[in-house]
Amino acid sequence: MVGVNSTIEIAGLKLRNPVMLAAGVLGVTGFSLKRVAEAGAGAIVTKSIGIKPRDGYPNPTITETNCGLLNAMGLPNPGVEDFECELKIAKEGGVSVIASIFGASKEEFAYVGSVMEEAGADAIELNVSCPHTEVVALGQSPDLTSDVVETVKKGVDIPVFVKLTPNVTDIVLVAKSAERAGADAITCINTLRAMAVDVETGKPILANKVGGLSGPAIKPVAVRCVFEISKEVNIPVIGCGGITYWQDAVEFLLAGASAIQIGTAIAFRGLSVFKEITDGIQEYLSKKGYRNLKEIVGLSHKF
Amino acid sequence: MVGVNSTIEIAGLKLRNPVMLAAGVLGVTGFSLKRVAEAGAGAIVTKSIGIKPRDGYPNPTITETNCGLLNAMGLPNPGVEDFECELKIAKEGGVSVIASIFGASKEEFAYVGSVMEEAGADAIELNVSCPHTEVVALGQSPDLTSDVVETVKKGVDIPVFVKLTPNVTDIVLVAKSAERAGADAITCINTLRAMAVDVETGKPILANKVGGLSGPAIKPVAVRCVFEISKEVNIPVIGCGGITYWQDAVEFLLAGASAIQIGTAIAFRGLSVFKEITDGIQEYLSKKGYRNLKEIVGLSHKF
Amino acid sequence: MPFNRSNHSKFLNPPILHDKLRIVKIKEIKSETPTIKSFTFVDEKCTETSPGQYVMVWIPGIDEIPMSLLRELNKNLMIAVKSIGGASAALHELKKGDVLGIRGPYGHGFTSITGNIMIVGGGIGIAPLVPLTKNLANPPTKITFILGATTHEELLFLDKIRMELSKNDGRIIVATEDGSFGFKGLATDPIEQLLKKQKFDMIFTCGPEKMMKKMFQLAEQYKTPIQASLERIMRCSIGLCGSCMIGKFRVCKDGPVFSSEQLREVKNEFGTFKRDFSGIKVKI
Amino acid sequence: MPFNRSNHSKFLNPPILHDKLRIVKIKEIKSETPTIKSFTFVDEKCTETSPGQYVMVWIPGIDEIPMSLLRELNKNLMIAVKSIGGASAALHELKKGDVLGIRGPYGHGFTSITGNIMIVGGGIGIAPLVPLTKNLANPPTKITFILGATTHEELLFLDKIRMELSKNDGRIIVATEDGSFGFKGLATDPIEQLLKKQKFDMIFTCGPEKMMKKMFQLAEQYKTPIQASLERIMRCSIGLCGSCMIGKFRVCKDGPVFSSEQLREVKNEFGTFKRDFSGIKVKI
Ligand SMILES: Cc1cc2nc3c(=O)[nH]c(=O)nc-3n(C[C@H](O)[C@H](O)[C@H](O)COP(=O)(O)OP(=O)(O)OC[C@H]3O[C@@H](n4cnc5c(N)ncnc54)[C@H](O)[C@@H]3O)c2cc1C
Ligand SMILES: Cc1cc2nc3c(=O)[nH]c(=O)nc-3n(C[C@H](O)[C@H](O)[C@H](O)COP(=O)(O)OP(=O)(O)OC[C@H]3O[C@@H](n4cnc5c(N)ncnc54)[C@H](O)[C@@H]3O)c2cc1C
Ligand SMILES: Cc1cc2nc3c(=O)[nH]c(=O)nc-3n(C[C@H](O)[C@H](O)[C@H](O)COP(=O)(O)O)c2cc1C
Ligand SMILES: Cc1cc2nc3c(=O)[nH]c(=O)nc-3n(C[C@H](O)[C@H](O)[C@H](O)COP(=O)(O)O)c2cc1C
Ligand code: FES
Ligand code: FES
Repeated sequence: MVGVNSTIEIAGLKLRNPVMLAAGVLGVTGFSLKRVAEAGAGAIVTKSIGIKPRDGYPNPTITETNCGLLNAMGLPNPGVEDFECELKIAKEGGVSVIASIFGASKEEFAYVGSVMEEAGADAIELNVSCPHTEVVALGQSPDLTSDVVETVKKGVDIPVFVKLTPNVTDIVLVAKSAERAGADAITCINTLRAMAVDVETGKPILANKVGGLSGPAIKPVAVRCVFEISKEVNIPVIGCGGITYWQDAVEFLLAGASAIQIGTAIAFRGLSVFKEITDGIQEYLSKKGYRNLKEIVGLSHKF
Repeated sequence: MVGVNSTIEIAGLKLRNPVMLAAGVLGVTGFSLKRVAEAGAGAIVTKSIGIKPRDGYPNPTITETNCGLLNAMGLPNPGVEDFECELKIAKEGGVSVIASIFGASKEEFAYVGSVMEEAGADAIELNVSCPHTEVVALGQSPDLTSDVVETVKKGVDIPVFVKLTPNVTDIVLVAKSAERAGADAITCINTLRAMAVDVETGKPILANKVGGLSGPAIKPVAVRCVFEISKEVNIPVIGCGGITYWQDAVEFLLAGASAIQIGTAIAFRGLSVFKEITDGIQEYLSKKGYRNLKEIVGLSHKF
Repeated sequence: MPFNRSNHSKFLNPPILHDKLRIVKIKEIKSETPTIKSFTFVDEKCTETSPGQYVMVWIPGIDEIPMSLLRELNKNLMIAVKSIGGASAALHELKKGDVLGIRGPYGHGFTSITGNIMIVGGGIGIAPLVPLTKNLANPPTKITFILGATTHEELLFLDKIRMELSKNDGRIIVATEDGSFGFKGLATDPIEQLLKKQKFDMIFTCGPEKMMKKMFQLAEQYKTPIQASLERIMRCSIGLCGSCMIGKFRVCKDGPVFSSEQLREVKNEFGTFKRDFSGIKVKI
Repeated sequence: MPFNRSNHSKFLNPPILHDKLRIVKIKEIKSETPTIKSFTFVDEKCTETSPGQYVMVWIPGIDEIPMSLLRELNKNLMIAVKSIGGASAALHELKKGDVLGIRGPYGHGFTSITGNIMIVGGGIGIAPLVPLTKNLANPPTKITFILGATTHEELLFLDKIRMELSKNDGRIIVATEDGSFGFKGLATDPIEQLLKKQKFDMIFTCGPEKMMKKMFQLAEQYKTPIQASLERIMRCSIGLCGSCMIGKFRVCKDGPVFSSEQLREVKNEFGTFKRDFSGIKVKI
């Protein structure tokens, strides 16, 4: 693959490849994150971390659906103080570490963000989009979203990404409002608000009843969000949702994503998925005669 | 199955079984609707019909995704005047015929609704929720939705159902607002706004680029909508989205649906799906010792 | 009491058509007549097609249209496309190496039968009859193939049909409207004579609907079963959208090939009207 | 130029774990010790389980917890549950005919080996060692099984182990903390003597982590390979959520059974700390 360059720069972060780890997946401990980096990820995003430790919801926290997974973890995390040392271990992986954070208020977001910066995070990803916890429905409002972005931006010098939820009437509105407030990139999408009821017992399966749908099932929704947002904003869009094969990744790049994140596919295909997707993208670029990843970002817009 | 009663009454309509045909599927001609009735549907919903003929979008109007279908038909329909005779043929099927209608304004909705009533429709279903045409985004606003409901209700005596879109921040809000405006039932959900890009050519596959996602992939989103809405409104909820096996139908009933609609499953499993699902529900009721369909409607709420 | 169906878990596997769009490369393009070009490509999923089945062909960025499938040597597949409007004309502009999107194969094709067979094809409708002939052309089956075209040079696949029929003592009758080759007139003209003289076990037909309607009427009159391949507007091709209805049948899935019994059920529509893209009836 | 991978279409089939929750009916409940009950059920998907694998067991409306699988006669499966808290206590309340939700089997179980084998189980940790013993107990493999429990009546599955070992000349050594049966002391106590005297080809162990850590240290000292089955908080069990990490390993998927090499890589955590539900470290 002579001459094919599949590195990419997102808001100043240089990634060796565009295949990132998604937030909340294998992201609670430093060694776990480091392993994902070693498996070939271009950057790693931590579990969403809050100001205090949270146990999350009781089990079942996950259940399989048609071509997808439904989860309601409830944002379990050790709290930002305890997480600092994990972040340092994660950095040994040698790739950019993006700290996903959440909070009940913009002040909490700002505090957690600045601790993460000090601990060495290369960027912050604001999780304003978890579809099944009380604390993070902010992303459903363009105004609250821009509030949080502005406040966090004031407190840190590293880039700030905003992770958006598809559970809104107009995701482009929220994206634009985040951009205006100074966001350096948009990550989309988080999971779709969803649910499963067991037919045998009549009971909702997840302990929290409602959860978030991820995996191949939601890919078309995510592609649409990336397409629509990347047409309307000038900051990079990071695509996420159901990416499982390199073809899926290329689809997101064509739709307008500058990089992509992998979550559920790890359960379906293992950690080798990072290398396989990166290789697939490279091979695609090379066979198609492109020399640069950037050449295909948003290519579908011109049709 | 002695003693098991799987009939149900929705807003005064007596259905022999709760398994309805969803709007837009095999619903353009009278004979097609009649055939679905003969295949065992408890009620049939027509293609969404507007005031004037519409050709819809060019092909491709449909493409398969992971456990789902993506479509952007663009509401092709012969217009309400031409459709009257089709409706009359549909009624020969011997089950309730629900006329799905759309319009660019509440006046258009009201006009089409009253023509349908005259033509013999047993109920009206307002399609305020097609995710990929310019004309029917009303359902994304609680106010516009209630406006349409009120206006249509004034013009007709038959029950008026409202078909909601999941592409909103808070579907419960829209449902409540429809209820307040006088809606007799809520149908949910329509398709999820989604898209697919072909990796080989870089082109969006659907001619309209953006379409609506249906099928098993979206079931968990639909179940969640039914669960949340049926908790908050006192009118019947008709569940729709990805129902393919009788187990799916029972899941919707447990989640709070009084009846269900079948769309995409016809492509996956053929027209026998109506009878199979009806039989499955009956068998379930009987084995579980229920005597009445109503006993399981919303059962999951009590947990 | 728990409710377990024996095939519970199998039963609940997510249903998948496994019929996503595939991109294929055009290996060869050939002008078959002044208005018809053939396109050759390879597609794994279509190698098991039966005669009369079709694929949806996406001309990227333009349109998607139904096309009958021909199987050629070495797993090659062929479609023969008559340029009549937007999509088919765009197809004619493509070059070797360009790509198409394919989904399918779809539909209920011809049901083979042995005996004394009549095949009647008109214009581009001859395309699906070629693989049918290939399937049937084994003794003791006897084939009488009647081809019709506007003029000599528009006669499609005459060579292919000759080749198939050379294997047994098949007979070929050609009719052209301008008389430039074979009989002057319509393909249906010589047929009544044939039906009077011989007993046919089956008639297969594809072509203009008026022609097929005529064939159906003759078949009924002479108590001969018929299979006709119809056309209606196709969108989904998987029996869902209802664009392609004739009577209670979905041409995309219940058809495109219909039997005498089915044609009787839709005789008010067959040859009389079809529906346009909006669903409004138009005269045929 | 189009880009076709040879396995293009196969490659793109939607990936499915086919691992939806199944509802099973409890066929039998047995009190195995004052604190441990066994539950028998049938589940098609789990009939091919290997020793050391586990299922996630949903007690509807309560919780979902990991449980090792035992295979019994006639496709019956068994879990042995020690009542220690919310979910396990709720399980103990269930009656025959009640239902459980099952998903799995999950994880990487024990790797069988022939030769001179030592198996060391403590408390409820004996459960996964029973199917292992069943697999191993064929001559010429020689098994020395050391069981530990707090007291005589808490000794789990002694009869089952005796039965398996009756097939070859296996040896059983029992230790109870109160001396009410066998040696008085911990299961690990008699082991150093054994290791000094004989060369073992493999040690298998499951039980309290302190015990397993001790066994690991002994194994290292006597240059004997070991396989230990660990426990961490499990949520997804499919290697996704990261709740169950020990070092870089996911206990749910890379484990629960780990080899000497793996245990060396995590020796700072193994037996030292685990993480609670929030991910905070807690001492073991
Ligand atoms: C089962 C089947 C098999 C066919 N096989 C062949 C074949 O082997 N070779 C061949 O040349 N033609 C075949 N056709 C006909 C072919 O699909 C149409 O000629 C083609 O779609 C015309 O498209 P256009 O854009 O060029 O024409 P347009 O100018 O867009 O339309 C002209 C007419 O073409 C027909 N048409 C357009 N789009 C569709 C559509 N999506 N579905 C059905 N009809 C349409 C309509 O009658 C329309 O009025 C087949 C049709 C069917 C239904
Ligand atoms: C691979 C594996 C196999 C196991 N096999 C068996 C077995 O065969 N028999 C048996 O009795 N026990 C087994 N266990 C242990 C069993 O899962 C726990 O004892 C049980 O989860 C306790 O739940 P509780 O609600 O009763 O306890 P709680 O009171 O809720 O918690 C007490 C302790 O139990 C553990 N625990 C609780 N929930 C979980 C969880 N989701 N994942 C892991 N640990 C948890 C934690 O250490 C917790 O501190 C196994 C554990 C693992 C990891
Ligand atoms: C088990 C699990 C936990 C998750 N936790 C988080 C989280 O803490 N923060 C967050 O922003 N997103 C979280 N997500 C969402 C993912 O980051 C991602 O947006 C979503 O799963 C869609 O991508 P996928 O289909 O590749 O998984 C989680 C997803 C899963 C499956
Ligand atoms: C081909 C197709 C056409 C549709 N047309 C309409 C329509 O005209 N009006 C409408 O309200 N819904 C329409 N829908 C949405 C369905 O009625 C239904 O809400 C949706 O497909 C989800 O159900 P399913 O998963 O069972 O298909 C259409 C769906 C499909 C697949
Ligand atoms: S083309 Fe859609 S039903 Fe036939
Ligand atoms: S339990 Fe989720 S990764 Fe192991």
